[in-house]
Amino acid sequence: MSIEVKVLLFASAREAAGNISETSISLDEGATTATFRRVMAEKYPGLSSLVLDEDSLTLALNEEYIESEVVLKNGDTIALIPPISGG
Amino acid sequence: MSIEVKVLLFASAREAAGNISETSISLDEGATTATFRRVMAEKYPGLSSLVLDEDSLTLALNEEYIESEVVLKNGDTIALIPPISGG
Amino acid sequence: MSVVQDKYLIRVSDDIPSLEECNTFVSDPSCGAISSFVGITRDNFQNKKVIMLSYEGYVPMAEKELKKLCVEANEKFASIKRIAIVHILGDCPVEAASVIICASSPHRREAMHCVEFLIDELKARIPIWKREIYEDGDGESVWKENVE
Amino acid sequence: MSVVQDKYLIRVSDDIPSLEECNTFVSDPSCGAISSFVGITRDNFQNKKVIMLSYEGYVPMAEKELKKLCVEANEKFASIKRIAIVHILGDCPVEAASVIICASSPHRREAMHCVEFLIDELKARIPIWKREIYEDGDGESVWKENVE
Repeated sequence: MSIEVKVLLFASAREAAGNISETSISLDEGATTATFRRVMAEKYPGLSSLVLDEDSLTLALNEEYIESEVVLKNGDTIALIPPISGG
Repeated sequence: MSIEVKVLLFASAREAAGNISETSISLDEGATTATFRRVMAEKYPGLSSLVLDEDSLTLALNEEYIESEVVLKNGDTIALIPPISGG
Repeated sequence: MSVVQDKYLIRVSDDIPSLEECNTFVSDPSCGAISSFVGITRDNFQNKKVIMLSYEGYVPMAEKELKKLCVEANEKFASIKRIAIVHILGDCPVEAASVIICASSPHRREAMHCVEFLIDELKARIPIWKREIYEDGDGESVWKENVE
Repeated sequence: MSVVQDKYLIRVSDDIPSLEECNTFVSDPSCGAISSFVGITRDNFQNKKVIMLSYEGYVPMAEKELKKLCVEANEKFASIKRIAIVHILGDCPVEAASVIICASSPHRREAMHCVEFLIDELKARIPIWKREIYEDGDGESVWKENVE
């Protein structure tokens, strides 16, 4: 069984992935946010150093920041949040 | 010899003096701001408690606050500054 | 022709610039932050319904003291580029602006703290007086005193 | 018909209300103070000439986080009556406003400290990104990172 999650990429993360702002990926059921980071790093080599760096890149799950590892569900939306700079 | 000083009255001081906003008074040469307060209190009885209360009513001499007793000169402008409430 | 813009916009008058005008005055290409404060007439004081405030000022001295205050603020907050500080005279109905202060600086902290300093000091030392006019009774009113 | 006005005006968009509009939104007869902050594009960064900033945002999440932030600010500063907090997206040339924050309260201290809290927190946690575009070279630009 596998799940499908929607992925949103912003700013430097979007550019590092080759200017992809939205995609979706399949993950094994039971995959966590840590799994997700590894799969994204493999799929987008240009993004790997950023997406594997938990200090720099935060994830948002269904429009909420997540602080620790979470199990993903089919239909989740996960956003890559590189260091912010609003204001 | 006597000197003449211009007097400006504002807000509650103006009203206490009978709604007089500007006047001039004669003082003996060598008169100080303390003398001035006593003379004003005699001339405007309604103003006396306010003008004699140095904690409530400040004086400005030629558009500058004065902190201590000062000798007045002919032609000085002295303003009665009751408690302020700008803003 | 080179135009050197004034550093301070100061006015105590029955006709004062708007917030937008004050904001435009302080805006500068070198500044990333503009902080503003607007004092407006409140409709109540200790359960009394307030209709309006009416302001009186010792205009030349008030403007001179505001100028001094700006210079002092600029010594305390060195990066401040420009300041606008204007105060109404005469009647000021509920929700109308009595005082507008704007300050600009490259970074935000100084502009914000400068404006707080300016409004605190304005209330402590600028020779302006407000009378509060209440709804009930026959136009009862009192001269206020800043307590802070 | 009674009209209950919204407590918060929140927008992250390429078309934001003006300072005057934000100020009018927060104005209320019960309030004596409106504090505002405007972030504007500066023309320089570490000796580089900046032409403009360009903003990108995760709009639905940014607006949701701003709403949470307003609720949190109102818990911290209980007397706050209304808040406007708006952020531009897309290009923002030198001297144009990227962010406008206004808060109203009966007395001045809470409005001022609330605005300072809001801009600090906005910079710390709202998912918006700016790219700085420099004059020299072939449109060189970098994604910024808030350091505070």
